[in-house]
Amino acid sequence: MTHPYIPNAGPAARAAMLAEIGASSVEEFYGDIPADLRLARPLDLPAPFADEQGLVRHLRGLLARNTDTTEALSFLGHGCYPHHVPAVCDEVNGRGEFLTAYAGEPYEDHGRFQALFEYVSMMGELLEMDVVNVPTYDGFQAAGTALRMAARYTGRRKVLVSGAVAPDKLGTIRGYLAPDIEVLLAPVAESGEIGEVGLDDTFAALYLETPNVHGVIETRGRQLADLAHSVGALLVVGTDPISLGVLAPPASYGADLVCGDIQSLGMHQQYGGGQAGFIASRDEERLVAEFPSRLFGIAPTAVEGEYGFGDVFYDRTSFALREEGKEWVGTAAALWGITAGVYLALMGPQGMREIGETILARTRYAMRALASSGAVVLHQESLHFREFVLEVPDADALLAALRAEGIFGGVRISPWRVLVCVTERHSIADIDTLAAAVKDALSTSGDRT
Amino acid sequence: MTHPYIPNAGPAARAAMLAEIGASSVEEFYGDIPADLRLARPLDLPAPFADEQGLVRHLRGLLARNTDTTEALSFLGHGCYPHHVPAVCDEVNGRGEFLTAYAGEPYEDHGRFQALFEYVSMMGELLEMDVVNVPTYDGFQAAGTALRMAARYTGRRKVLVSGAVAPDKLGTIRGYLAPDIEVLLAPVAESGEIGEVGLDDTFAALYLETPNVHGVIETRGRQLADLAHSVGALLVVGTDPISLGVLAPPASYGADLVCGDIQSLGMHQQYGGGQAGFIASRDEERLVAEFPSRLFGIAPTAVEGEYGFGDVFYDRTSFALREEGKEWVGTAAALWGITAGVYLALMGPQGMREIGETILARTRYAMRALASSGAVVLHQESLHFREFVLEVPDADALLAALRAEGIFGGVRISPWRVLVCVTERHSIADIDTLAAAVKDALSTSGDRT
Amino acid sequence: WDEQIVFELSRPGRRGIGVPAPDAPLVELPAGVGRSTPPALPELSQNQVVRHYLRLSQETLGADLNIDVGQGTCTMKYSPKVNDTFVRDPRIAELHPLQPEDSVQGVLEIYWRLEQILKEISGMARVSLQPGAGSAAIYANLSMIRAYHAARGEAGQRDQVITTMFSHPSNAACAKVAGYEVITLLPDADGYPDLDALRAAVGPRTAALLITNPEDTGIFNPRIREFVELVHAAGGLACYDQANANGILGITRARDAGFDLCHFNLHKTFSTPHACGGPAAGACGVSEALVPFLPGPLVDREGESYTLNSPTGSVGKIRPFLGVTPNVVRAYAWVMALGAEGLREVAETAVLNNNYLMHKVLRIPGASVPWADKRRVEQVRYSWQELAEETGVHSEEIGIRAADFGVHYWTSHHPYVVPEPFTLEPTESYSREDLDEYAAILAQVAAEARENPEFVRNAPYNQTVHRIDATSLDDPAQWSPTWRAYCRKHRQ
Amino acid sequence: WDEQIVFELSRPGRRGIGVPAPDAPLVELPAGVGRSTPPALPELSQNQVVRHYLRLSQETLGADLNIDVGQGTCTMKYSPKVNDTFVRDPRIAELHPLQPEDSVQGVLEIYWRLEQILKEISGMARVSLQPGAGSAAIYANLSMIRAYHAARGEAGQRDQVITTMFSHPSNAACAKVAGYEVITLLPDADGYPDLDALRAAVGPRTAALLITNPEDTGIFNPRIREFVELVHAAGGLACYDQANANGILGITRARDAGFDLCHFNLHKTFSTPHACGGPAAGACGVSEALVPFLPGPLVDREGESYTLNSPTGSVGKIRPFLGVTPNVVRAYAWVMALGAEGLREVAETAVLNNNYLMHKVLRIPGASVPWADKRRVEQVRYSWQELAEETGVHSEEIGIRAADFGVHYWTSHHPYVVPEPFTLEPTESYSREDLDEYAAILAQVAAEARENPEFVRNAPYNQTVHRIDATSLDDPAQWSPTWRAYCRKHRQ
Repeated sequence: MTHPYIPNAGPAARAAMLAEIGASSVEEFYGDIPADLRLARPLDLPAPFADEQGLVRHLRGLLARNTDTTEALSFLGHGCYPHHVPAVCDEVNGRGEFLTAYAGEPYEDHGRFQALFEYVSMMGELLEMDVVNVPTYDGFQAAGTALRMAARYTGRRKVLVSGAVAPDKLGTIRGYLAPDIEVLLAPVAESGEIGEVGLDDTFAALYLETPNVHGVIETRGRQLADLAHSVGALLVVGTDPISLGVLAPPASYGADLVCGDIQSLGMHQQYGGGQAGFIASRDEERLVAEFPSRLFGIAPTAVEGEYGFGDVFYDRTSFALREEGKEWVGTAAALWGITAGVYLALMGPQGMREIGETILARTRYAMRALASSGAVVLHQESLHFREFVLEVPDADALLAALRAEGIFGGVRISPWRVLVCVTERHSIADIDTLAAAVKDALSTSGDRT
Repeated sequence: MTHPYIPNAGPAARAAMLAEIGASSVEEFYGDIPADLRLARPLDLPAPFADEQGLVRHLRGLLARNTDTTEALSFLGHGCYPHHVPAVCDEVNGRGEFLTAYAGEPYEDHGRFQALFEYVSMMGELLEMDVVNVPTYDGFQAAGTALRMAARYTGRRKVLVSGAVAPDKLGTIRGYLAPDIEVLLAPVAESGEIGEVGLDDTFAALYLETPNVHGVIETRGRQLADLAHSVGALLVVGTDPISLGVLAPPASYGADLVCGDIQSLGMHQQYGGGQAGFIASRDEERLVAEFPSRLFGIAPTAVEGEYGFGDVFYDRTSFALREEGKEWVGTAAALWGITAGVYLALMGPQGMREIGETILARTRYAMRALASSGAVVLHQESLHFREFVLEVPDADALLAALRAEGIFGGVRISPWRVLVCVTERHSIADIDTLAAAVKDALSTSGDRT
Repeated sequence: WDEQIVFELSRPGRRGIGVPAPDAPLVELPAGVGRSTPPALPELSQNQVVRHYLRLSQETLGADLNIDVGQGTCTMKYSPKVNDTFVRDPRIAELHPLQPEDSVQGVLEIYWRLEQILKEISGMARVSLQPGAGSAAIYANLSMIRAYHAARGEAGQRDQVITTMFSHPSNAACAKVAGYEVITLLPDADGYPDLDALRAAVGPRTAALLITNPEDTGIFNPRIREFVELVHAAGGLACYDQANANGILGITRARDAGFDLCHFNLHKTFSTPHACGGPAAGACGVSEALVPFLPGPLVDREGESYTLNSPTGSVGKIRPFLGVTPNVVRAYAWVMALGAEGLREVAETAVLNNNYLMHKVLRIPGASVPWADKRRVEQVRYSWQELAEETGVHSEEIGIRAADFGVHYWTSHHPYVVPEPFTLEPTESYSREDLDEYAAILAQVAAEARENPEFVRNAPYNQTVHRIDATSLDDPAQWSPTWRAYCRKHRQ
Repeated sequence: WDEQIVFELSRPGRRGIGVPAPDAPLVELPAGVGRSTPPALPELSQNQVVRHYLRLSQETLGADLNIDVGQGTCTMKYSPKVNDTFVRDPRIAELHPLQPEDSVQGVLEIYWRLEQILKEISGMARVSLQPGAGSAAIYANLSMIRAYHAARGEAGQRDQVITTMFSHPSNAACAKVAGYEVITLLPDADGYPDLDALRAAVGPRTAALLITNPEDTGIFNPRIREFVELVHAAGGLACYDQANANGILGITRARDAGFDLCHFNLHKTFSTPHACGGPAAGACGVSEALVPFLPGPLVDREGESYTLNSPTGSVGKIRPFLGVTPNVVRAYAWVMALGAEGLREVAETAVLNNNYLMHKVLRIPGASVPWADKRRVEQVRYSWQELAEETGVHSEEIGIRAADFGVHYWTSHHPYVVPEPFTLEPTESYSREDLDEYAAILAQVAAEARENPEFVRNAPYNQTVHRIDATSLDDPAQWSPTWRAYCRKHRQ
């Protein structure tokens, strides 16, 4: 019998096909592979499961060794966030058509083009920007590319990056810009916002994040935009679109490029598998020309009133020009773009406002609850969205104590700092549970020391 | 804001629509409902969850109070069986098109008609019968209807039913036949097969089940068919189609009507929600005329070579004739028919043979393993498929002891009898685990007494 | 897609899935017991099976895909996707119905909670969730009616059931199966079931009245209490088919009108998906007097735990085990997403939508509604009689042409008391623009019928197949209810 | 479907989902920080959102639905449905990437196991599963190449990367991003990358050779070891783009040919779904010498437990967290359903299918294949040059017409070294009848092009939309990369 995944593998089928071709064996087709490159033995791999249920049992057995965030009470964030994923998002991205399509033309894949066009269009409304790309890999990549775009646009080779950026992300940005562009760091102020910003006309861009790595909302956007523009640099803002129902879109205070990750908009955490990046700009030809990624646009068809779709300004991409294109483009994270579109269509303006309000309110509630529990909450006077920092005597000890209570208490960002994340998925009761557990843990450890 | 499920509920939308109609309020439309029938207060219902995640959390909380058969090791059967459900079955029956379609015409619902036609056709091959109905509710209903069909066909009002039928099923059959047809029981022999059968020309049918309620395979099919036919009665056989890769199809030994449940063919157990019934016959006009259920058939269309579909002999149904139709027809379990079709298309002849062989072999293995563990295994010399009976001093005590080990050991069918079910999902190691636990339990309880 | 029959895709030696090997000695079966020739099932690889069925799914017009207001009486409402996730959870999907009670407390609690909800909505004393669909619920109610009269020693005497022509055919058909003679009330000049006919029919032989309200015409019978009282006075029971309950949720209750029994279709009013025609779910509500006869078991609450108990005089099981659990879970979740206020919004919006659509449809030349002066609640049975007289195009044909526009409709059950019928029920799920679009499609087809009747009569034009010649389906020499029958009769 | 843009379906006041209320005092935001005007997102009910996106999905030709052999180099194979169930399990879907290691042992074990498998398949010392797709893996490899040379003090000196024209454009483009000058080898008269050109290019400035084999033409370069040795001799590294690995699984290994780095596309060779263009997943394998530079962290096994560790000189994170976990899980499950023997069957069958299809396609008048005397492994880049010369119909146009038959194909990357190209790769997933049908469709379209070139040129005829006029997409005054841009430019 043939394997269920390989219809033509049976000896009879093979023989008939070989006969039709006029070949004696499949080996013939490998004739160009020199003997000394041929693997003379079977691959040494684990024995497979010939039946589906065996495979299921094996995989489920492995999965059972995980404890997920519906079993534990998780306050982990730091770039991957536990927002509620509407069932409709999963329904749509689970459709075989979307899940298994790839790179068809805008005829047979009209739906794919439309869904992605709608995604970028809804992002455009949220961002108040006219140009948004089809998703790139993730927010790290998006930031790196946005800064490279700024460098090409300005013809300069230096960028100033807010110090309030996640170290991993900063590392990726540095690596990505390394060959051409120098990365300098701006200090972080006492408030948790970006501090003193020193820019001159050698800088291509200032990169600001809001909410930043510590959940602090930057409030000096307009001032920083003006400063950057005054020296001919661009303001590049990293943000999470889920905040934009309540936070001003960066374009409104002068950002030239906006970028970030859309995992919040309908993607499960998936152990980090739900990331996808966006970059947005105004509709200025010179800026558009710097996008490496695909841009989908509406085009007329032979029939009046039909919406066709296609690639905007294709001849800037590496698909068209290889190394002469802008950076590179390839398969990235389109399905998450479609999913984020579904999310935004479900939420609408009202839903985005409400979720923002709820996260703001619960974050503040959590900060106060934890401050009352004996931990030091940093940047208490600043505005926070979704995340904040606890300072404690021993981050590892605290997290271990919480873990014992079935709580993933937050991300350890230093030996004495824990980043706590609160979303609309955390009820007030959940927050109270955390606060009580922190109080217990801190008082117990106090007893111990 | 309007509820996500009710687009027109907003006051503005309502007002505009009312204006267009020329009505002043929705109340007007209720004008025919007398005041004394109007409920003067809001319904007293639990407060709803305005947000999806709250609903999810509530439901998941309830579900967490269940322990399912992937968590416990379950040997429960007795009409609902733990077979492996291929992922493709779920993929197909989860498709929105199939899940939410209903009763369209064979044009816009061509796919529904074809999928159900293919289901009955594959069942026809398995059963070696030319007529199979679109699913009825379940195997109980199918048996009741098959016997009523036999009664109408023969014009007689008495049926003989094997005693080796599940009591609940027998109760349902009795209730269903009660107004018109007398039900007599045939004895069960020492072997577990049907015993002495007394039929005369007042009987419409003999109803035989194989494998029967105790998992025993009936071996005298041909003899019983001849006996029934000799007095002008029909042989009606209840069976599980998953056995027919290895067991002879009842038609091959003379059955006139075959019926049963298709839950085994790709339906999850679903706490009993996966049942669906089938009835099959030869293509004899008088028999076909007695089906109450829908029969789908191929029909030509205006274009040569196209397959159209439609209802075969519609004018026998209650849809066409109300109480003058045959029994009744209505929404039953079509999606499970489509799913069973997917299952059979995946399995093919080879898969059906292999699954049958595996179940036969593992059932015998389990019977021997349990006999060695100190329990009495009934009907040891008979052939079994999937189920067999343990006789023990105290069924409740045994099951409770097994439960404590994370095992659902079987269905208690009397104070000292337990029905054990083994499918292809149970590995040899699972069976050994059960046998060891039974041995422990019996020796411990032996110590206590 | 021009998709072949699955058998035509078969090639020897392929398979779609692997099966575990026995790992134990094979069992030999004697001749006549073992199968001698393998079944002629198709042989396909998994990819082919997926492709085949996904294509067939795309050739099926699910409610998810269209403005499904045309399957009147079926209450095609949106089935929330989130509710599907609960029933796919292994803690529902992988539960065996005979597990120990303490291992299924969650699902029992859902049964119990949904029963409380349906009790409140109907006013009944208890509700069984066992029946597999609406007709099964009707049959269950008839079983209880029979048991009730038997318990009072009147089983022989009470051998008649009265129903109405605009109630679902299963009311008549199930009554017949349950052993009753059926009396059907026709509509009177006002479209209501004929009260005089009921007076004439009712008597010592009356076991029950089975009635729908609003009926499938959409008209609510304002004298329903009189109907119930007449039957009660004769010693019969009154049984309410609430298939059309969607427009009256929270507005009026079965028990308050005096009914002794009622049933709901969870797949209609309570949003569980129609699934190509089931699995569905029915719920039977009864008054205190009939509680002992309910199908068993029922879920009782004792403190914080839930147990299964069978009523003393139970009619037994209408279906194996407890019920169609996935749909019970979905219905519960649906109510919990709406609450009392939401259910009333459902009802009012559905009624508003229905009246709005009627307003639009009645502007289409050739469309009419019988008893036009009567108010409509949840659906309307319309008529194309004028159009048919003018053009010779029948309602079925117009419906088939409508499919070319991506929608469908249902005429009505037989007999066609309303001539050239079509029955629309927009429910609360559709937007005003949806209703406008639907009405515009009907208007377009009606215009086509006037301009070019042949064109409409030869539809469809952009469906998978063209006009079907159904004659062979009623000819025993030609009909082919399976592929093997087809091959035997047409491929020799 | 004639489906509107989602904004056109919007009506004020509707919503698709409810959001939890704050349950705590609202936070006031100062002017300029808070949003002043709500975003002009569409407002739809949930039913409408479902309907809209399900319709769009039906207007998308997924690999599940068609004989998807035409997207050559993309390895469109069947993605088993069972593997999707694992990643939908909350124990994958709801895992946070920064959970304590002891709470994610299952997923870490899967990472570790898949790494062992890919090590064996490639012969490499270690494999990172972090990159988000193939191009990201190329970039990751370049980052390691850069770090390697930097560690040896040759960062400044080695500033050139050599690649070939029939390797994916990202090999050239990522090299450029990584700071390298790019030298591209053209095919020689035999279709192989020009060895003399390599000899000329290689030298002290050579950082690495990035090469695909078989190349996108389907031709396996038999002198690949010479290429590698030449580069090694010059002190450069050899990096193998194994996007086309499907036909050589278990046949030949990257490390055995001397390569220092390689990458696989899990969404191609290892069956994870292409998802409209990602999320995908790449895997970078390296020799011992490059292990210190791998992106981190990697999963190590210590006894029965698994831990995360970063290589000492790691290039850091190519992507946040550990990788595209769902695809790692799927790829692992796919291998575990096949095993060593199965993978070899995959390779051999894919190659057989490819040669069978080539045999069929070459019988179509007007179709040809350059370097026809060379053997093909996994795919073939064909040419319609003859047909184009005869009829004036271009390859793109033929592909668009093919869509009317429910299939598609891809031409090639630019520049079109093969004139009028089309690239087919049937993989192991398609049956002989599928290949016959596909070839028959191409033959049919070619015949149409001869009979009526205009007819083909004006296709499609039965797709959602008709022939698109793409000129506006390159005109800044007209292009509309979002709806708001469209409304501004075209709806004023």
